[in-house]
Amino acid sequence: MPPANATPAAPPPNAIEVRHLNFFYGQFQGLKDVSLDVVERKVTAFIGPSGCGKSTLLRTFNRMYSLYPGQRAEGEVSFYGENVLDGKQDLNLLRARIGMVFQKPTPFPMSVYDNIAFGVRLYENLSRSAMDDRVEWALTKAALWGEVKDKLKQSGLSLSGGQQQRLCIARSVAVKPSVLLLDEPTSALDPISTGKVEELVHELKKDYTIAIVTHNMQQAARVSDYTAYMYLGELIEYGETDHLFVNPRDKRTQDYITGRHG
Amino acid sequence: MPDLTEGERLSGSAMLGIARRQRLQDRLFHRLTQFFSLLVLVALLAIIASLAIKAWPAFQKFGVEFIWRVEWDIVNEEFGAAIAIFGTVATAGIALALAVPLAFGIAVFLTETCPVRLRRPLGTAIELLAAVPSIIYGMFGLFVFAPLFADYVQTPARDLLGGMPIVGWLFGGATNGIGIVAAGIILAFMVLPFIAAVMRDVFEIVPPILRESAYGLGCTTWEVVRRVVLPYTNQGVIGGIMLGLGRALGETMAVTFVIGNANRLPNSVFSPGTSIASTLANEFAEAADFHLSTLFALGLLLFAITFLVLAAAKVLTLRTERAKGA
Amino acid sequence: MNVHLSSQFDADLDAIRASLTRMGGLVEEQVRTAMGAFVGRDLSLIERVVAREAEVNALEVELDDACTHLIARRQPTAIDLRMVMGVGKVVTDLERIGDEAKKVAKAKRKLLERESDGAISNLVGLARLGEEVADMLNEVLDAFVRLDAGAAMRVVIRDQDIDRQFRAIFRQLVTYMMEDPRTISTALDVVFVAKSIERMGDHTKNIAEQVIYIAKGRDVRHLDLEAKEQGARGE
Amino acid sequence: MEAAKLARYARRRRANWLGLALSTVAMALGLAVLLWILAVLLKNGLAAIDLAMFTRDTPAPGSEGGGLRNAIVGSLLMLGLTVAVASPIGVLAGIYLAEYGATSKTAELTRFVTDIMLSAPSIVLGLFVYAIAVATVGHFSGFAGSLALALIAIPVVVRTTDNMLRLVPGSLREAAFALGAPRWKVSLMVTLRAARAGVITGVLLAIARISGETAPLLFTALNNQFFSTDMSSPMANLPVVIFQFAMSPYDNWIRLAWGGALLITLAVLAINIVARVWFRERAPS
Repeated sequence: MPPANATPAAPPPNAIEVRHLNFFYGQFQGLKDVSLDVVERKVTAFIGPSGCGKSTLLRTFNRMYSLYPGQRAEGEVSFYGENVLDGKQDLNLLRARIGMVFQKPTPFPMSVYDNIAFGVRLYENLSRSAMDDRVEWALTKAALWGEVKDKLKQSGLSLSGGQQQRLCIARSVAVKPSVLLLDEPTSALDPISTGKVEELVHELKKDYTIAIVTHNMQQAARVSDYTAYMYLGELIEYGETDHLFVNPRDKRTQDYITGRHG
Repeated sequence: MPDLTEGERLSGSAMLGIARRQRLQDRLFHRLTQFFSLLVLVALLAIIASLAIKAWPAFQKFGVEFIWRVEWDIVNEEFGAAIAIFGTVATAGIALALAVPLAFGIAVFLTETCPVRLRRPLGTAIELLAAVPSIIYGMFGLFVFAPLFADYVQTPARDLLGGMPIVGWLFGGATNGIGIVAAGIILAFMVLPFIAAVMRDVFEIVPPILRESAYGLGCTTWEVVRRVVLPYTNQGVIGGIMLGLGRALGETMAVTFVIGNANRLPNSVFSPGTSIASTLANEFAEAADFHLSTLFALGLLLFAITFLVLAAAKVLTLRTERAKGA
Repeated sequence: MNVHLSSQFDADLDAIRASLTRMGGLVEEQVRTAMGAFVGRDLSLIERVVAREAEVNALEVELDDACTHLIARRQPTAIDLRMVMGVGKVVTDLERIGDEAKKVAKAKRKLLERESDGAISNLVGLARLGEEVADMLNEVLDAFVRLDAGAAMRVVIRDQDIDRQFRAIFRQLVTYMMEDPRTISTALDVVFVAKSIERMGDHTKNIAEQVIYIAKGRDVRHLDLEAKEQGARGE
Repeated sequence: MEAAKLARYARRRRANWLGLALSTVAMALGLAVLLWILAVLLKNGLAAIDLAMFTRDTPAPGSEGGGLRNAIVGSLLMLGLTVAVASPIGVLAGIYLAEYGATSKTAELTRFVTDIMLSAPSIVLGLFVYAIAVATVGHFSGFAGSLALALIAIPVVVRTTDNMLRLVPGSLREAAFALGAPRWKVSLMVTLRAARAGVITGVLLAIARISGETAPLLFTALNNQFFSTDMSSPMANLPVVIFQFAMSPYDNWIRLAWGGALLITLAVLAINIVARVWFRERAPS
């Protein structure tokens, strides 16, 4: 595994490498020949107008699309060298290692504690106290511990929208995946909760590789190290965030980030 | 605070083992639920198949004719379904003819003229009456209604009209208060609560604005009901009536008590008759062999009639709806 | 409305109002299309509702940003501040109504997939309930443009009627399910659509209350009807 | 002109009066009949209900007194068994339809057939159970009765479960899958739990449907004069006892029939109220 203090000379390793990825919803092609790398322990943002395929791309990383018949991907998505798209890939295992947080908060209909413990219990057999520690750890990571430490037995549905979303992040963090996929995690939240989630992303990237889809360019600029701009299923431009926002190579990217585009 | 190491994340073999077990469990779960789903499927198909098989001898002997033969002679094994079918359709028809206007009256009262304080309790009472088991209606019919019907309707009718030429025979026969008409009336009582409950609810969804504007034009209450409420809710009203029809066709207990269970051609308005369901309820326990087969055939016919009548009613509603829309 | 010293401020406010009306119009259309889709068998209507949901969401984001910017840059006060704050809340309600409209359209898709004609929804009068909510939405948007607290109050009152109708529809559906089990599967789906429509009504009422707040400065949420009416008159 | 208008108005007034009068008469008649039925039931039923009804078994023909203990216990046993069998079968089958139904032809067929089943008159189901569980064994039994009731209940539970599960937002299931949960855990611990209220409603609906059923029990459980908890033999149950006793010439039998009728009405009413209230409070949220 790479040393934490990698020198600039040695480029950081890639967690996910995408090569010539095509994606189909039945007849409709949702992604066209996409190739890019998601760098380990960095935040990669995917931006673009709605319907551009950014969420679709994210959902190929953990094969979420496999839940639905009629959706299929061609090409290669390699996760630390393993081809995710391989038919023999164990999806449950894959998803335990690549966590995902969705647009709208999705707390399970159980207590706050069990929401966190649900995922952990899938692959680990922890003692009671170890589980307590893990729940506290995950909730702390998600900056939620202080707010809910007295409400662990309450239903996850009783929390506010912003808290629910952070609960979902904590739930994903708790199983210790190596990659976290965030699919527009703040689109249903108020500005204050959005700020908290963004801070969280900063915090989490010390330990996790993060891929975030957002419709909000400012957000991408604020939180990410790398940004990919997508349009109509194609990857138009991909590069370091600072670079892409200051000096986009492609005209279409420039139009989008300067607001001259739908 | 545990820090993450790559080793901790991919604690390889242990997780692989768990994953393998889970795949197995998943397959098991799939098969288990599939098994129960198939069980349900098979049970249901078996019902139709067993009815058909058991009914086969009857149809084989009489052919389609079974449906319109009127004989029902257990000793000589001559059977036909006509009388029972007639009884089923006639009782359901009488029931609707009576229950619909009564239900309409109740619904108009509850939504238009009833004092506001009484609306809720009365409405709830009607809703609850819909839950009374049908056997209660049967008992009421046998013990309370039939004697009164005999004394105050049948006897006077026979005395008054029985002597008349041409139509006199219509009102002849025994006056014990039991027969197709009585069964129809009892059925009407049984379906009344839910037709009324549905009608009340559909009348209630007429927006007050519509009502008010009609009143504003100087409409009388009756005109508001006729010209605004009914046209606005016709589909819902028909839905309620169909609900009653479906229940009335398949009903056994409310009918069996009072229909008289006589499998012969009615010779007057008050004669006893039988319906498919009541024939089954009465004769099944003692039937054997070929007789049994005819009963199964009757059951199959009941199934088919319920299905066809309701489908026809639905098509009819759709067609009138389209005609109106065009 | 009095003219501000900064004409740019007025222009900003006007832009927000215009965007909100546009969003409101779009949402109203979504509701009507969804109800049309639900009653008929036209798949393209369903797809249209689902597709246009993104437009509604985009407008929500745009308006949210615009409000944040306006507050940051112009420090609005009094009715202007109420307007900006109110718009922020109205936008959320509008977006939720759009969400519910999408749910209605999707429910229809599910019914069609199962080859169920959903006739029962016509029986219980669901389409009209939806139309009424769309009308209310239209009225409340109108009230917003004219800052007419009285008109907004009428919408608040009308929502009670929607609730009453919803309960009647709900009772009917339960009666159908209890007395005729064949209707269970369709009726269950219809119950949820009815619930969606009722929620649209609630959101519309919330918007109306915001209009009262903007116009009269009285927060009438969570008050009883009489107190709301007083608030709407500015007492 | 004025006169014509007035005459027209008078005619409209008359029509209004007539219409309202007729509907009031219809209302009075309808309500009166329904209240009358209730009154008769209460009067006769209350007169029959005493302690002996719960402690004694059904009397032999011509003997005095007696109660309904065996019938009450029999009814409860059969109902209990039905619910215990029908709920898991119905729920599991419903899960299959909702989880794997999109891609499976058998699921489609199952759905279609359950819909047909739901329209079968209950007496027809009784016929079927007679054919497979009574005729083949040679005698009536409590099991056969439960089976008949289960056949009424199962389609109801299957359909509600299927529908309610599919109303659970896809995002919730995706979120569970995203944690790496296997399908069965997603189904049982997340989706089913989210749809819990609806599934319980289905079971309640089913119980409400079968608790007042008489017809299918006539051909299946029949009756038993004696107290028995052996479900493989004929079993007394309230509906059939009411039917047979009401049709009998004995006064004490008829009295017991009324008592049983009141009991069963109260029970069915209670279940209906519970189902309605439960559904109103819990289901569509």
